[in-house]
Amino acid sequence: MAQERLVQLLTPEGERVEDPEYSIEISTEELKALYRDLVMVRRFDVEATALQRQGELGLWAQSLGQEAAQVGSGRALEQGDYAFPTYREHGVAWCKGVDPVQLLGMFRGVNHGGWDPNENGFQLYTIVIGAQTLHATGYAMGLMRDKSDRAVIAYFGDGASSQGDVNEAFVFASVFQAPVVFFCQNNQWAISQPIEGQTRVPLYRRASGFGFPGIRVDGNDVLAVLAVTREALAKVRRGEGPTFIEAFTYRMGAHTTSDDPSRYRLASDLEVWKLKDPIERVKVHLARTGQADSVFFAEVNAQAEEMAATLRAKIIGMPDPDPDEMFAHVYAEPHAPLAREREEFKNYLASFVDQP
Amino acid sequence: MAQERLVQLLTPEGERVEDPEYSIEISTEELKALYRDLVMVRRFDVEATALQRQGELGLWAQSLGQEAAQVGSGRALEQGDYAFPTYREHGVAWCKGVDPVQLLGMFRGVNHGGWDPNENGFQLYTIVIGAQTLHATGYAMGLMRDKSDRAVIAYFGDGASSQGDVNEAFVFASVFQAPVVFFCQNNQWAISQPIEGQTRVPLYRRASGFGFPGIRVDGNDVLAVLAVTREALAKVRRGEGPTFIEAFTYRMGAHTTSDDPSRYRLASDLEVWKLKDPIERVKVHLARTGQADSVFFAEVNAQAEEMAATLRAKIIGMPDPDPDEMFAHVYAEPHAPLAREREEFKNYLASFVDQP
Amino acid sequence: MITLAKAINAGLRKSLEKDSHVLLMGEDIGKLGGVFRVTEGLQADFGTERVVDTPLAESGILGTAIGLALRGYRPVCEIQFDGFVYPAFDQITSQLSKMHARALGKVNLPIVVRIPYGGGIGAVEHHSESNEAYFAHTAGLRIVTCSNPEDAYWMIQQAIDSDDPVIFFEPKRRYWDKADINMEAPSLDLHSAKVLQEGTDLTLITYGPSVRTCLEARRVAETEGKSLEVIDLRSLSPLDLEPVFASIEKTGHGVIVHEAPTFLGMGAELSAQITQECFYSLEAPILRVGGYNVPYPPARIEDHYLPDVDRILDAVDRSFEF
Amino acid sequence: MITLAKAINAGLRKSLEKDSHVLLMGEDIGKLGGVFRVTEGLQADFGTERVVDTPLAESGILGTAIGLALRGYRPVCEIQFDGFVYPAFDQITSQLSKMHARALGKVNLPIVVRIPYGGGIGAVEHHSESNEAYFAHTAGLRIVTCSNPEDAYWMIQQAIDSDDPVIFFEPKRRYWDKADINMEAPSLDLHSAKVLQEGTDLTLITYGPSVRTCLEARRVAETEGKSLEVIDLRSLSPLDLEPVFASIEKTGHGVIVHEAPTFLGMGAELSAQITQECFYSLEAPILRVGGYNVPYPPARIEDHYLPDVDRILDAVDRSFEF
Ligand SMILES: Cc1ncc(C[n+]2csc(CCOP(=O)(O)OP(=O)(O)O)c2C)c(N)n1
Ligand SMILES: Cc1ncc(C[n+]2csc(CCOP(=O)(O)OP(=O)(O)O)c2C)c(N)n1
Ligand SMILES: [Mg+2]
Ligand SMILES: [Mg+2]
Repeated sequence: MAQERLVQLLTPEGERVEDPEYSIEISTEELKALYRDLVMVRRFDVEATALQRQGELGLWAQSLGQEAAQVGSGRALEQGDYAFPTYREHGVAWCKGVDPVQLLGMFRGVNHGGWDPNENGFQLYTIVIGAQTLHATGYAMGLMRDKSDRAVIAYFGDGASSQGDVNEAFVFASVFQAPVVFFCQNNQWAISQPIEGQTRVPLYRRASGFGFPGIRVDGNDVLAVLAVTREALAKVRRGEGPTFIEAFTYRMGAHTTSDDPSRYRLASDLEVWKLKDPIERVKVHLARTGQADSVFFAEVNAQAEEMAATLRAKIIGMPDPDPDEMFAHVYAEPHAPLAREREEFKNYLASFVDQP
Repeated sequence: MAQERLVQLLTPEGERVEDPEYSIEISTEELKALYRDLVMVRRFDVEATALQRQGELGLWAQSLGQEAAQVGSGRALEQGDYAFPTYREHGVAWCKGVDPVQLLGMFRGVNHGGWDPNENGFQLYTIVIGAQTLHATGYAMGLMRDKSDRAVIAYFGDGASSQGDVNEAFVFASVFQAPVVFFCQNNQWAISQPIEGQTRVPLYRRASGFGFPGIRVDGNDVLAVLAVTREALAKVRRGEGPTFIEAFTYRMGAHTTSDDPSRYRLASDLEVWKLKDPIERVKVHLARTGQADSVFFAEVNAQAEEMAATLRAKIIGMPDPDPDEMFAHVYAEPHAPLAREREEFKNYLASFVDQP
Repeated sequence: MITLAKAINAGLRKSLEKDSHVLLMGEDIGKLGGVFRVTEGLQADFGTERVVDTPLAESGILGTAIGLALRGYRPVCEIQFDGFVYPAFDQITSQLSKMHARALGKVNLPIVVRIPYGGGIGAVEHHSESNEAYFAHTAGLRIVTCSNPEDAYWMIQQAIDSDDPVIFFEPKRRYWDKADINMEAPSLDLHSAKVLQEGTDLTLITYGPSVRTCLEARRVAETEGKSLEVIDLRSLSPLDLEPVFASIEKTGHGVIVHEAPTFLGMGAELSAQITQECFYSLEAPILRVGGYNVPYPPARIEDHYLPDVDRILDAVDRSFEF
Repeated sequence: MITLAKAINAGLRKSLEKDSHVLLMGEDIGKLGGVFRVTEGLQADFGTERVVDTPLAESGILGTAIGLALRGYRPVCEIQFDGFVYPAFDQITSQLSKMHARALGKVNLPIVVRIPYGGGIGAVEHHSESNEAYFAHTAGLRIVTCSNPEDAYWMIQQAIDSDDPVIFFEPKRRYWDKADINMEAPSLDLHSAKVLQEGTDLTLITYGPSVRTCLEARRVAETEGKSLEVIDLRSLSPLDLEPVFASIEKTGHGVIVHEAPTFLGMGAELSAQITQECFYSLEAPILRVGGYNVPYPPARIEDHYLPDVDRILDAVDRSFEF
């Protein structure tokens, strides 16, 4: 699969290269902003991992190594565009302005998400593999009915490509020409299953059989991802129907903090991918082209540290929900039996209060 | 879609033509046998339709117009190959030697199938769209484990291509290189939905995105279907993994006897397809090339009439099952509560017997 | 006089007229008007953007409906037959039912899933199932079912108005039942049970297609001098059990009737709750008449599977003899 | 001493050794050994053809398992977590459960579906569900669940030996419970309930992860002078209720305990059947302690959702006070 066409604009060594189809004009400020995003997202992820180790989170799904795929696509989104994530799109959430503290609620175990998806156009994390790709398609069908020029992006993993739901999403999106970009982060692993356990051909080729184009981009190249996603979004906005992007990347961490990759993959693979780190190449490029100096890098690091410290403080102080909350949002409208059950629960809890 | 490559060996006008990739050597006897199959299958279908009209069957799903797709593929199967049908593959059942009387049981409403799939390598009809494609794939995975050189063929419709299960079957078959031929009869309609309601590109192209080849064949050309299916089966037998065949055909009848196509399609479309009738072209070819004469055709017709008359007699005489049968085959092993329920049911029925 | 199917059609039409965000989705609901003609004429009048023929994929229908609802639409999905809802089971169970809670109330999914259910029409496999219990066991969903044209007309509109997801079970063998209906105003809200016929000796508790059968049983029982009260539950989740408790306290006897298999069918829950609430009023245990615990049988013997007047009266007798 | 997880592993190994047609299928069951390590080491010993890592698609797993079974294999499918079985619901409900009947007995589908279920491990959404009632309501399936290492070891083998499809629920929060086990011969068949502790005042009826909780409740009750009988159902479909009826006839009081929501949970069916059978022995209605009728809550408050000793004893008190 390594010989496949792969859109790349910035090599692992930090060289800007040209692609026959995709180009990008990017100012120093923009590039520095992308670098900042990448660093912040990684720092966030590192902090969350640490919080999990210390028992402050029940679980964490690291985005380590996938920052460029997420920031590149996340920054391609415009105001009003809507993202449907899996459970690992912390970088997209960052770009969409979702409060990182809120993002950690479900991993801490205080809720199942709980942010307002409409506030930032960032749907709740979806754990059931693939389900959100249909939601994204439906949302895009709604945009069409509203004659909106906004677009939808649906995230999913390489493993998810095997699920019926994802393929049905392709069918619906294609038949209705819905303005949705399918963004697959092929991080090469679905827990312990290598990509060969899901497909014998590169994933981006799946699209054409459903009647829309697919393209593979270097998922560790933030510029290429940005360029390809922008172009795809522009295309769907023009009413040309869905597009598929395969961001070729690598899950540098464990699947989640519950996972132990040493059981199923070689440490040496990780070493190869460390050389393709999505952040390092931007840093090298910025430095080598004189667009940024050590003062800037230090400043970004300091910002990241500050964000991490604030996050940590907020998470550690985050209270458990009132147990009664489990009854609060089951229905939008009154539900008499549940209201009674809730009342009984309150009384039951209250019965303990006065006991010695 | 009409401009797509379409494998054809016998034109609607009964001319033998060459295809760059597929050829077939066929003796007069073989050709006459195919003709006989086609006529028998159509006659069977006509009789079943009549039986339904007369209230002897609860429902009938006609195969009218799809005889070549079914007989061509059915005759490509060898002893030990296994077919997984939908509910419309009467022609394949015929080729596989399934008793036509048995086939009508579920349409009469006396059972849900009930023949032994292992007797002829013809699985029970499956009504839930697409489910059988996974069964076919699993069966093929079993063949591999048995180091068998037999193959599996999975039938499904154009509408079924939208179901998650079918796409998951593609994934599993490809990943495990299972010896299964996916045979899609694109009869252009899923009840009232035209093919455009399921896909924007020809269906055979779906396969390549899953990592295996797809080919479109004139589904009304029994020779082309035979040649293409034989080749596909040979390929899967050689361990080269699954293959997809799209048999381009037309549902000349209603979806089922409950359906009313006048609500959603033009009568004139049917006229166009009548000119492409799968049986007429074989007849013309046989006659024009002098391989068969009117005696032969009359003989075949007589055979068909005889089969129809026998079928009719057997169906009309077919008794209803003992109501107690509904308890008989729920479990293979003893099940105490159900046995009690069955006993109670018997006693309940018996309680009526002595009443005036 | 209007059939139950036409009443739903009229109700759908009303909702489509009233709120431009209402849309219908499903297989063959457009030109064909659905296999039962329940959506007949609606695509012609409201267009293909509001009456949407979908690809053949139930998970796709439910999943895209959820997306449309997130965008502010109120999709009404048709599942062609009861037995074909299972491919959408994940979207219904893990997404549709839970998303409001997942979002701590910040998102509503006002989706209606219409399912023609039950047997008695001589159909082939998968076309006669009563699978309401699966959904009623799922928190976050509302489950309702109508038994007559008037309820059909109003309940479908009320279901569409609900901000919660509603699974709307349509008693397919009653589609052709006719009645005069009041189109002025609904007489009940969506989740109220209704005492259809009063009685003093025993309470028949039922819903959907079995309501008519119970009313017939009541008539026969009357000729034998037994007075049965018939309650149409209408809503299966939430249950409105006040009228049921009141009735059982009066009669002391209860029989539950539905087509679904009894094992873990609605009757199980009803029996458990009634027994707990009316323990000292019961003169016999609550009995259940339902489908047997077998796959739905072939059409030619389905009459033996379906609760009929005889089986109901047999249970009534058993209750009295207890 | 061996953990419940290791006991299943040992049972699977036995079955793999005994019958070359047994094979395991699922996500991450190979090198990783499954997310709970239940299949640890089996792929290394039996190869990738018999311990099959599948693509990520549950309907695909069940559907291909059915095909393999038609070819004579005995697939044991692992569903990674309870909440991920729903994409396979159609294959389970419309195919797996019904094919033997559809074929008038000419085809068997000896498939086991292993589902780690229930809460109490601090997991995120969809990882803590108790969905046994959906399957128990489905005719044609057998549903069993083990509560201790010895049962785990034997029941998994018995399930694999069964010619019918078996849904095998594994109490995930008890995976690490340890016990000495008898590996000589099984003491019970797959579908028998077991009286774990005798008592005279009230019967606790339970299964799976709640068994241990009930045994704890019994100990506490004992210190308060109440004698509770504890019955582990082990099989949810078919139910073995003889020991339960006998017990209730002795005690006159019954409390059912499970993690699943009570509404249409197993407790509903049990309550209905027990009441019908033991009507004149009951001194109080059967009470149910279960999950609330809400989506499984976030981990930090799951202890409030799960039946614990206090809630069980509260129900015991309510039964006595009735
Ligand atoms: C329907 C379903 N089945 C199984 C799981 C368990 N599971 C969680 S993540 C995962 C692997 C996902 O792989 P991929 O789609 O590549 O995404 P990645 O985790 O690599 O980002 C699995 C099997 C699930 N969440 N949902
Ligand atoms: C899962 C499911 N959904 C819906 C149906 C109802 N249904 C029966 S046949 C059919 C159309 C099938 O079209 P296609 O796959 O093209 O096969 P054809 O009938 O044309 O042979 C539909 C929607 C079904 N049987 N199963
Ligand atoms: Mg992955
Ligand atoms: Mg078709």
